[in-house]
Amino acid sequence: MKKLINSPENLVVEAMEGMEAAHGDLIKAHYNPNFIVRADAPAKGKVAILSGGGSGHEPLHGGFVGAGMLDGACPGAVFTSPTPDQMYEAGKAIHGGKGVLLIIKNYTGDVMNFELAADLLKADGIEVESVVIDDDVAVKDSTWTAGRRGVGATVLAEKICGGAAAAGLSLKEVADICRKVNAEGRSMGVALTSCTVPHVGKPTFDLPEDEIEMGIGIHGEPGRTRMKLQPADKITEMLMDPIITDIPYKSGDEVLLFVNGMGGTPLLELYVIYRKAAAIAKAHGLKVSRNLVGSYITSLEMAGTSITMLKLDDTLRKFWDAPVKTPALRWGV
Amino acid sequence: MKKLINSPENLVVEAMEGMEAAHGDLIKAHYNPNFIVRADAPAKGKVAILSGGGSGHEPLHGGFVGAGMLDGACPGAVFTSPTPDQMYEAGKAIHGGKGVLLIIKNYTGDVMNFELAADLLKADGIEVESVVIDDDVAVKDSTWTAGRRGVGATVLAEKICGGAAAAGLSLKEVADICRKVNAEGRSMGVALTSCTVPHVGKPTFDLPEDEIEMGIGIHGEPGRTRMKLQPADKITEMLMDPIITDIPYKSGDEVLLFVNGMGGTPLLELYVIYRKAAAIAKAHGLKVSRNLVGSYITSLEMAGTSITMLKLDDTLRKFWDAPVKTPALRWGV
Amino acid sequence: MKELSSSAIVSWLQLLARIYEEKKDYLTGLDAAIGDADHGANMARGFAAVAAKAPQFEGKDIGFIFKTSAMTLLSTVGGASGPLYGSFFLQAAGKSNGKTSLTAADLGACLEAGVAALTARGKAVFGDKTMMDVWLPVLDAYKASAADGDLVAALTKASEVAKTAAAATIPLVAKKGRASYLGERSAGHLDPGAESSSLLIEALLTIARQ
Amino acid sequence: MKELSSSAIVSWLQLLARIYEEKKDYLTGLDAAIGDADHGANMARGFAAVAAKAPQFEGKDIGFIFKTSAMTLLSTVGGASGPLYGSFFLQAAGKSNGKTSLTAADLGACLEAGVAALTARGKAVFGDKTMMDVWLPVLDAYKASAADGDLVAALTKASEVAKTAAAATIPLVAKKGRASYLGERSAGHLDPGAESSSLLIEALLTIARQ
Ligand SMILES: Nc1ncnc2c1ncn2[C@@H]1O[C@H](COP(=O)(O)OP(=O)(O)O)[C@@H](O)[C@H]1O
Ligand SMILES: Nc1ncnc2c1ncn2[C@@H]1O[C@H](COP(=O)(O)OP(=O)(O)O)[C@@H](O)[C@H]1O
Ligand SMILES: [Mg+2]
Ligand SMILES: [Mg+2]
Ligand SMILES: [Mg+2]
Ligand SMILES: [Mg+2]
Repeated sequence: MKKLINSPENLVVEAMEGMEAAHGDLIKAHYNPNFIVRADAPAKGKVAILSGGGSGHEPLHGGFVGAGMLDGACPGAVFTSPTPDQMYEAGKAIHGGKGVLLIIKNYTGDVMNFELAADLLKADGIEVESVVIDDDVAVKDSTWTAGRRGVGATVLAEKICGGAAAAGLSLKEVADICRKVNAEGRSMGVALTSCTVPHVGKPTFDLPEDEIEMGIGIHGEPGRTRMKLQPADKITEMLMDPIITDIPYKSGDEVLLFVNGMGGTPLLELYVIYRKAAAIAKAHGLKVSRNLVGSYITSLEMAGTSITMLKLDDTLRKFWDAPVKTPALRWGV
Repeated sequence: MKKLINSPENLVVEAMEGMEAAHGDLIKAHYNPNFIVRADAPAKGKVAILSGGGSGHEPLHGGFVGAGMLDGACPGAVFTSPTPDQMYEAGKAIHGGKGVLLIIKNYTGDVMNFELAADLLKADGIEVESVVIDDDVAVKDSTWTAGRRGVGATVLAEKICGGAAAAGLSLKEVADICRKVNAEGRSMGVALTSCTVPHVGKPTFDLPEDEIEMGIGIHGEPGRTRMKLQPADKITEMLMDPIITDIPYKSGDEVLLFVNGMGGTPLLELYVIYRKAAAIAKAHGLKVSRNLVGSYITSLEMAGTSITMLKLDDTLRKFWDAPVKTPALRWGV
Repeated sequence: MKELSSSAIVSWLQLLARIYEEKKDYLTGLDAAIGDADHGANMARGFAAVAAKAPQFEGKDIGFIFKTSAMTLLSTVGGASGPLYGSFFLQAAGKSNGKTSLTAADLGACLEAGVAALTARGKAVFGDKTMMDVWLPVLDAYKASAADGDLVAALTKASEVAKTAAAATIPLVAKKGRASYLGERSAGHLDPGAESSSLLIEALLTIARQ
Repeated sequence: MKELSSSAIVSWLQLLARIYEEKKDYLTGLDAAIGDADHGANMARGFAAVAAKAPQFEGKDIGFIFKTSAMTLLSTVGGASGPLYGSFFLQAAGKSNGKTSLTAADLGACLEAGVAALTARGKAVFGDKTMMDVWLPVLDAYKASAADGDLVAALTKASEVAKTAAAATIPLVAKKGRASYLGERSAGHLDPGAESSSLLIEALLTIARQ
């Protein structure tokens, strides 16, 4: 295993220290329990937004803390949900009097830990709403299973809810917008290589030199099918098809198209994917009015990409466009 | 070779098409010869800034085209200098009446091709200044050799000169600021893995599982020494030492610290490096007042990092802080 | 008839810390196959933190020990197993408050409350390929065999059942937890949480036998 | 005495396109060792573009053919070799304007102007481990042996010298071009541009012999 780290044990805290050193104007870090909050937390008189999850998906979530997006983020160990005490302390630190929205990616561990944290916050008299993001069309959904994973739509939900909270909407309203993003957003990913979890020291799965995993999550968990490497255009089709048909998106819809890198994929390749994804969207009569291209929800150094599509309306577009000032996403200020 | 591409031949043009599809509000692409210019080119009444180089270093340079940074960028084939006709046509397309500054990374090919382009532009009566960036302390300098490579300081020069040009400075003044950035900036890089040039199909060099290359450039060219993998803190020391002692930076200096990813390195690791680099700078009495952390000048999917330090004064700081609106760097607007 | 003293419980927790440290790579390997390669690290980290609390357990009742362990697991394990094992110990604490030793019946009450907590938290049923596939038959076996009050005999039976039950997760298709994302591809692999649960029972038997 | 006709020159350029395509991986491999792994691709791309212009060369003088080739190389090769080979042909064109065939002396004048252009553009001297290490001795050898007007004999000598000179770059430490960044580590490797230059001379000899 080759990584620019000192030790797997200290990795998360050292990265937090680095973030704090680099972005002290935007964020503050708290250790033991570990969490990151915006520099001016608690921002009074607005809904506070808290997310979190295992580390290894950077810039998600810590890189999205700041004005116009998250108020706080709790990093767990690599690929491991953070614990309720982190979320509880972070929730208290960011609460500005209008309640706390928890944005939770749909993984059993995350859901259970956030549930416990929500109970603790509520016991302190803090109003809490929880929204679970489950946008990954690669996973067959059913009420009898853990359901779909939360992936790319999380980034969009954090940005859009951040805009809504900054605009002064109520907890219930911001939570409803979050649910809407989840309802109208779909994602699917592919891996070209595995990633290596630092404390494991070897790749999570073995992928022969000429094979790819379709329907990969963001934890190096195997996907649904393995196949021979295909040209980028073909891969893009295989990602876009299940997304477009799932809701289904229909001709005339206005959408946001997000092409995400998994951590080890050069931007050059992401643009090749974006080119084809936008063409497919267009061929379906969709109007791509907003987009995002880059590595925003990653899986350590995994090579691969995921595509997320979100149906936009005036409200979602407005809060997507709203100013944001975080380490990883910034515009309008 | 596993890449999200259709073919090595079409890669650069398809990525340009993807960029144009994603960022049509900021940039325009021109094909055959290939170049990218800001959407409102030519921006009248200001110095135009043109850069370019081989592809594979994205977001450099195309991702830095836009208001407050580059007016134009010419992508060559992967790791191959673009050709004079590209630069000539791009230069004409962006010239707004106050001359063109060429920012050139110091590689024999780039320098020779830009020299030819400068002659062509001058023959058209366009005022041209050329600045060659050579900030890589890993390369021993001498007037008898090709000199040092241009690496990380290029990003800083493009941003700062972009700010200066937007402020209405003359060609001579902007060029002098560019020379100052080059004089006060130093970089050094390390690779954990090689990269694979698409048309070659196999890694440029072989690096055993437990070895790293110190003093790597941005083209998969071998570095100066190979050694066993070290902890991140030790690697950071080995990068910072030659940088700090080269100018030398001295106690009390105000600096910008830029920790760059080579394309395959997760942000998590870059923050671990930043943490130590900032601590080393502080221990030397330097005041890190500005920073940049991310993958901005890359080497395809190479795992590794480079550190760039730039001594700041009021002028450089002001133009660094100036608003910028490009696909890859954006603030203040 | 044998009872489990406070100090036996502490020994059990310390033994678990050693076992999960030793089996860290093994459990993580199981999780790599159908999950995200952290179960071993999660368990080792959590129980190391519990064992580090041993000095505070001195002279305390089992309810306190379980509650402290529960809070420690909740705040150090993370993932799915943190809230699950945490809730297990939290509810077991409710049945052992003030007690400085557990009879076979007391332990049965703890197990019953703990398993109920697992069901409430995880909402998995038997056959979903989770730790419940171990805990549900273990509880039944323990209760059936502890009726005559022999704690060691009941744990012996429970431990046997645990091993069989863990192995029985191999052919199953996961319905809950991270492995469920794999669908059919989850079949053919041992569930990591089932295995860590089986190790937990086995360790308790080891301590009870001492 | 033999002369090189316009159509022989076109055949030479077409042969070069085939040779650089065939040797693409070989030249790129040389460049991977001490450069950036693109020399083969650069040369193949450039000369394929030149060969694609062949229809336009029909009935044209050698000056036109060289100038068109020069402009094509300049706009398709990129890297260091693009401006170098481009300048070479551009200056060679200046010595062959209006000519539809080249005597040994004419070719000598072309080579001389081309090599001067390489020096002016690249500023490398003999021993810097670049293509100059081939071109400088090749020019000397050609001039010495072409004095009696035998083009084939002179090219035979030049081609021999080119091969030896290219091989002689192996032990050198590079002073110019990308390989110079390697310092001492550049020693022990054949310079890719020296090799592509040697192939260019050898191909000219092949054509001259036909
Ligand atoms: N809903 C659930 N109910 C009971 N046990 C579960 C549930 N979901 C997962 N588990 C157990 O948790 C184990 C995984 O734990 P761990 O790897 O530590 O957490 P994570 O899955 O979050 O990475 C699984 O092997 C399974 O036994
Ligand atoms: N200054 C120079 N003068 C003459 N030849 C040079 C010079 N610099 C480089 N070369 C030649 O160019 C060759 C490399 O060409 P190529 O790989 O196509 O370009 P790049 O180095 O830009 O990738 C070297 O092998 C060397 O022979
Ligand atoms: Mg986990
Ligand atoms: Mg090159
Ligand atoms: Mg796990
Ligand atoms: Mg080269």
